[in-house]
Amino acid sequence: MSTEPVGVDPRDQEALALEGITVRFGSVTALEGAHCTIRRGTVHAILGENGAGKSTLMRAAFGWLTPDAGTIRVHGAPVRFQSSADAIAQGIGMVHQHFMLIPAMTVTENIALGGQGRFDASTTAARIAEVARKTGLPVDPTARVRDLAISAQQRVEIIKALVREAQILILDEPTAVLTPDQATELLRWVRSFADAGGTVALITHKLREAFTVADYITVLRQGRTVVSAARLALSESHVIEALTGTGTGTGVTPASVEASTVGPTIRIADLATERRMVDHIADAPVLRLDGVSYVDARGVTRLRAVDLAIHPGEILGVIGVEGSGPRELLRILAGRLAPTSGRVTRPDAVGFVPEDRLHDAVIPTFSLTENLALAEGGHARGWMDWSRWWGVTRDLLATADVRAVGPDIPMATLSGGNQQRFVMARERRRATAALIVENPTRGLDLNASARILADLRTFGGNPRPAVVFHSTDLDEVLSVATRVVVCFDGHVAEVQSPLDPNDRTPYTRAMTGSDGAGDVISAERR
Amino acid sequence: SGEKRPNADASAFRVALLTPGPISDQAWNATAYQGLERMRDSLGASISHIQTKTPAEFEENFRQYGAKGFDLVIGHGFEFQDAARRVGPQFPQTLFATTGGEGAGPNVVALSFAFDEPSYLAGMAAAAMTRTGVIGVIGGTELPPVKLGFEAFLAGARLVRPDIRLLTAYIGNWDDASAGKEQTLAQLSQKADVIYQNADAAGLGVFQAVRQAKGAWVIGSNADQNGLAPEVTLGSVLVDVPHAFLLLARQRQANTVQGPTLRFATASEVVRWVPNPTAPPLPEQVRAKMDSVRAEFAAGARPVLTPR
Amino acid sequence: MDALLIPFLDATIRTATPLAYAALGEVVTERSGVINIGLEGIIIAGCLGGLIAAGAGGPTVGFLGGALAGLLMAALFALFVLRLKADAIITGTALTLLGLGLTGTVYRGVFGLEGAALGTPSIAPIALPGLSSLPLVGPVFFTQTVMTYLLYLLVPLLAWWLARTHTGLALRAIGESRTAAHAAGIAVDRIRWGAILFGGVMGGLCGATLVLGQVGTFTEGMSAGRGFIAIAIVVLGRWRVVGTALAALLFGGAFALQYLLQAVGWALPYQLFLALPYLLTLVMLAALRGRAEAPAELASHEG
Amino acid sequence: MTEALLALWDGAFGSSYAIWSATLVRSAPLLLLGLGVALAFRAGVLNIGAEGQFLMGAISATAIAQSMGGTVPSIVMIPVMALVGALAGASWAGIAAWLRQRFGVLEVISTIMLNFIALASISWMVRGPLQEPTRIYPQSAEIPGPAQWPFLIPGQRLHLGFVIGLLACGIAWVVLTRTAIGFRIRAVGASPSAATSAGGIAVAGTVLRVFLVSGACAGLAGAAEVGGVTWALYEGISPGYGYTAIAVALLARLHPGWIIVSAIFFGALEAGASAMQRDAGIPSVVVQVIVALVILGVLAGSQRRVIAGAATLGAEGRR
Ligand SMILES: Nc1ncnc2c1ncn2[C@@H]1O[C@H](COP(=O)(O)OP(=O)(O)OP(=O)(O)O)[C@@H](O)[C@H]1O
Ligand SMILES: Nc1ncnc2c1ncn2[C@@H]1O[C@H](COP(=O)(O)OP(=O)(O)OP(=O)(O)O)[C@@H](O)[C@H]1O
Ligand SMILES: [Mg+2]
Ligand SMILES: [Mg+2]
Repeated sequence: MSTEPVGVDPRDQEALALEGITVRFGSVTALEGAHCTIRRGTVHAILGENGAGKSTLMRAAFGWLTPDAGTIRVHGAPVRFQSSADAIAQGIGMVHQHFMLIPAMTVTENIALGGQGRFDASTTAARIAEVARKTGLPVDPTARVRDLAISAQQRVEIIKALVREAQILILDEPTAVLTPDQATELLRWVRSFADAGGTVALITHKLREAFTVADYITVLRQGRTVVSAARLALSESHVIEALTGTGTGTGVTPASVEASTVGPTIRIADLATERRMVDHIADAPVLRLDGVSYVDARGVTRLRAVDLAIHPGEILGVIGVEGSGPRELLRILAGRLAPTSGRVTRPDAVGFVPEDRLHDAVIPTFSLTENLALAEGGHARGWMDWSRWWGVTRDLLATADVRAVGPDIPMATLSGGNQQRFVMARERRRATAALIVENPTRGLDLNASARILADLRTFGGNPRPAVVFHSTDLDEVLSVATRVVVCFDGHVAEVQSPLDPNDRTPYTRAMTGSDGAGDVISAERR
Repeated sequence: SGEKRPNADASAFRVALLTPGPISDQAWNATAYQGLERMRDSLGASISHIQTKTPAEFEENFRQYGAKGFDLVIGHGFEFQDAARRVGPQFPQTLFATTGGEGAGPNVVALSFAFDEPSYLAGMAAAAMTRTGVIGVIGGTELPPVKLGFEAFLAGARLVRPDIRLLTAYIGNWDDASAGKEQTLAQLSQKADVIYQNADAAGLGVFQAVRQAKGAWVIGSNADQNGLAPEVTLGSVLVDVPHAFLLLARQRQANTVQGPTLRFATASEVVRWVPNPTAPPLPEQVRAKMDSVRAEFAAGARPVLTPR
Repeated sequence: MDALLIPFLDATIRTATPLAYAALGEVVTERSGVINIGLEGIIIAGCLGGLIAAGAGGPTVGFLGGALAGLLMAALFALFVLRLKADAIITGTALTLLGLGLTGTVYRGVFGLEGAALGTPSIAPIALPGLSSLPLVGPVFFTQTVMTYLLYLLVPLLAWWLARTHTGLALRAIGESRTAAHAAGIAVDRIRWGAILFGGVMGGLCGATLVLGQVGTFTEGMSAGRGFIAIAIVVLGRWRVVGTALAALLFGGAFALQYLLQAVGWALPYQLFLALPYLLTLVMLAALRGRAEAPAELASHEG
Repeated sequence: MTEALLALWDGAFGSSYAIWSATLVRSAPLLLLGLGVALAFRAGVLNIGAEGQFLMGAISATAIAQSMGGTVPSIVMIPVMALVGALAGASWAGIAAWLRQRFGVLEVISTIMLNFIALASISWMVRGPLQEPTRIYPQSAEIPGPAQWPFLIPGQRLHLGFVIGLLACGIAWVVLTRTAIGFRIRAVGASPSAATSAGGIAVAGTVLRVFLVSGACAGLAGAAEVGGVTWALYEGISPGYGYTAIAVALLARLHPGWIIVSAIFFGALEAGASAMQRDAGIPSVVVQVIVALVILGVLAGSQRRVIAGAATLGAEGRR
């Protein structure tokens, strides 16, 4: 297996070099001699399936953990980081997969964290404003982080690194939490940052992103570097091979990358046909909203007089940027939120797959059996028939192809993809009428995501349940939905599918209220 | 030291003491421990002491001492009486005594201290010394001997000065010397200028408050507390517990205990009013009156309040 | 009216002073995400440390001794909670027991059963020239011991430190999320050690103030639940410095009222007066409404 | 030191009397109190108020036993005392629960305040409404014979309350692991958000009920202490059992089965502590130091093990 970088411009100077990095967590070996050299002024994409070791490798580079073996060089000089503080001092900044922000504190305080001496909020705020202006990443320094939308929190993380004068920026799956427009925006910024001389390590699951913005690509598999090369030297199919371990694994073939803007597993064109198949819905709706409005605890109107009817067998795709109403719409349909006014008609047999599965869907310390029983926890009576639940769990693991040792192991030990499939299968069990699904692929790799989406599309049953599906990834929605509605500013409206199935403009326009993107930012402040 | 090795000689006279509080309080518990030491020093007794908190423990420890064949087990306080009454019949060889409360049966006796008598005298002295006509009493919690002493104190004061006003306060525990001091300062601010305290360790705060205030007096209790703050102490209502314990132990050794209640009053010298020698002398006629009252007490001719 | 008001307010400040020391220390400890319910043991250690050191070298040395005793107790707590990762609540319980027992043992060892006399070198109230002659305010706020005056400086200083220095910011961040703080390059454990030790020093000063500024002697168990009250004060003060100082004042006032009501001679069961401060606190908490914002890390009481 | 530890052991387990009349008698209240604390912690309720709830149970059980007089047979009297004690404990906890739900007062602080108030209440009760008939001593009269709970072993002080404690732990264990209600309690404590969102569990209602049950356990312990041990109400009936119970519950990692072990451990420690004073002549203050060191020793030997389910304590509603 060759892992020699190909097509390297010798004039490029290395900014961050990782060599022979090995990291073990008890019996788990997360990294086994992984390597990667990131050059100054470039964007370097790090790819790999869930658990491949991407985050771990970058955490080692950030001084967050000390590798068991290996060397790290910054600008050519070997370093030994005792803590993140050392890495920060070397000009490295990291935006973690799970943000490292303190919700109760203001943006200014979060950004100032880790400094020395006197803390003067106004000086820091001025500095933030300056960096924000230079980089074009708007933030409100006085806002409390918990009041910010996810995308704004991410900008805070980036600015936090930049305020400390980071020249090397590590971004761990930054687009996973963004809408398509936001993602495009961010990647554009990443590109310009690198063009201006900065260095970026970009962890991502999205091949398209790697091939759009990266200069170099490194692929990790099971803790080893299987590919590390200039993007121009790589083809999409080889990268996929390298990712999944199929094929030879050499992965390095100079090839054209012109066609690599579309994800490999799902082709939108295939779906448009399916979308048309259920165009004529005859059955009475299973879910109905009549004039439903919702005002949240802070007094912000989230939904405005929404009328919506959802029929058996259809897959209703819900699109819309954060804060514009999808979250509340889904929760009202799922019966998790009572509307402020209006009428909701919904049967009991509705399943719900919430976005934050570890927080809202499962109890990590409980066993799989217990997590399955949880679905009926609210109305169970008398004794728990654990042996029955155990059997049901075992069957469910088999039918839903959840890879787990057995029904007794704690939920926390399952991989993210398997956790999600478990939740989907559990909710499917009770969702004889309807299933509400929110961002189910968040944080999952290509394979895992594809399987989840496939599961959604193939739900059987008689009558087939209605599925309401929301994702921040527009492609995902389009790939499964038979009908699409958009949330904008609390209004919910159906989007007519365009004649060209690959044309996404009607959707993006609907999500932003027009063709102007200026409203997006303002809609983000919750 | 001697206390470390109880039970060294099985034939020795063995005495155990249970106190409800720490023996470092310079008052109620301290005098009892001195009594225990005196039995060791004067009678060669082998001794054991335990500080206990709850009624459940009282009973358990009485039983343990009974089972080990102790000759005399003293619970220092009325609160031990129920436990003694319950355990006593099962260990007829052991004499269970409580200071306060009531005795029951041949081997369960109560030592009753006529705390009221010296308190009455203290009240007379206080009334003689007050300029404002306001005097105060401060207790730990309201226990029978404490309450009895305070009532007698008021009665004695009224004898000398019928219009006298009494302020009463309880600290709520026996340890919080700071609360004792604040409680005293509050009384001083309300013009009290003689304060009789019965609050054990917390009472030290009373002494401190009076010491720092100008022109007020304090009266101690249980132990001879005249030396704590001699410049402001009028005297102490003394219960000579060591003396009483010694008398009890001798009776036990001679098997002449006269239960169920052994009363120690002025006549026995176990309870007495101990004026502070360095305090200014009381007016002549008050002193004379106190002498005659004391004589009546000694003759058993003058019940103060209730006869208990 | 002055005959009631001035003694009442005077007693309020006096009673609040030691409570404020302990509670302010605990604020810093809890803002770092650790609850030290062993404060009671720290305070009593401070009492005895203060007494012994003052006997050797006068009041100033006494306060240093009290602080040192509190520091040592807190170090033990930190060792178990931060180093050995023991449960903070059980460690705190044991620390209280240890403090009460150890002080009793040492006290009896040093002073015998006769105990320390009342003549321990202690500090007297100082009337601040000028200020103390102000009507009402003067005799109340400016005729106190130096420990109270130090508090007047300490409260704004501490509030400033928490809000306006990076170390203060780091401390607050750790209390909210140790992972996020760690990611920002903050030495989490070092700051927690510092916060716990500071809490110990302040708890020790609380004890030393009781002995050297008030009672002038030591009695076993004289902390009498102040550690727990200080923890309640922190909650009432919503983990803020100024709020906590005010809450300490409120408690001081409730106790002072209790003393005064008994002294005035109201014919009610005295237990009602003893319960008054606690009843008052409950009423205050209900009246303030809204859930207090505890540092998020406090919920997991592991170091 | 060796001598002290020997005395500690002897006092706790050295004789049948030590076991049946000292150690286990002290464990009896700790069983119920520890269980109550553990249940509350399991559901995310930081109930520090076991002490006050215990005192209220003791007061009420005494009151009902006195007022029903000596003619009611034990078979009626004892269950009534237990029930009334439990109700009183639950009501006292209910105040804190009400303050939490109505005014958002954190139960950590309200239960501590209520402990102090309960202490003042018992102090008043034994000098007021429940004082013995001669009105001299601050204690109640002895409760009538039928109200005195039976001993389990002739000649030993171990009483019915211990069995009730064991049963309660057993029942709690079965309820937590085998029933729907128990499952809800565990789910609410482990993750209020998942319990609500995925399970449709009414978190507030569950929390309230567990809080009341927790108080009931403590109140029942108070009734058992009066009925089984003291037979009268005293101001100093509890040496701080309610606070020890927190350590009991945490050391047992909130597991009902381990609470039996941990309650006996603390019971033995206290019984042994008495013996150290009595038999080895060690002053009570030194004994306290030794007990503290034993607890710290156990802690040091069981790193990280105690935190268990308490990690999400009170997370609900705090953010
Ligand atoms: N916290 C943990 N403790 C123990 N084992 C874990 C933990 N997290 C993950 N694992 C194990 O590590 C392995 C890799 O996990 P990972 O999330 O990468 O799974 P995966 O192979 O990517 O599966 P999927 O594609 O379904 O996400 C899995 O076997 C998982 O069970
Ligand atoms: N703190 C930890 N303790 C134990 N195992 C860990 C820890 N962190 C990571 N691992 C394991 O190390 C392996 C690599 O994890 P890592 O988070 O680096 O993967 P990743 O490539 O970032 O995956 P993902 O795409 O899901 O973010 C996984 O098997 C994971 O379970
Ligand atoms: Mg990762
Ligand atoms: Mg995974």
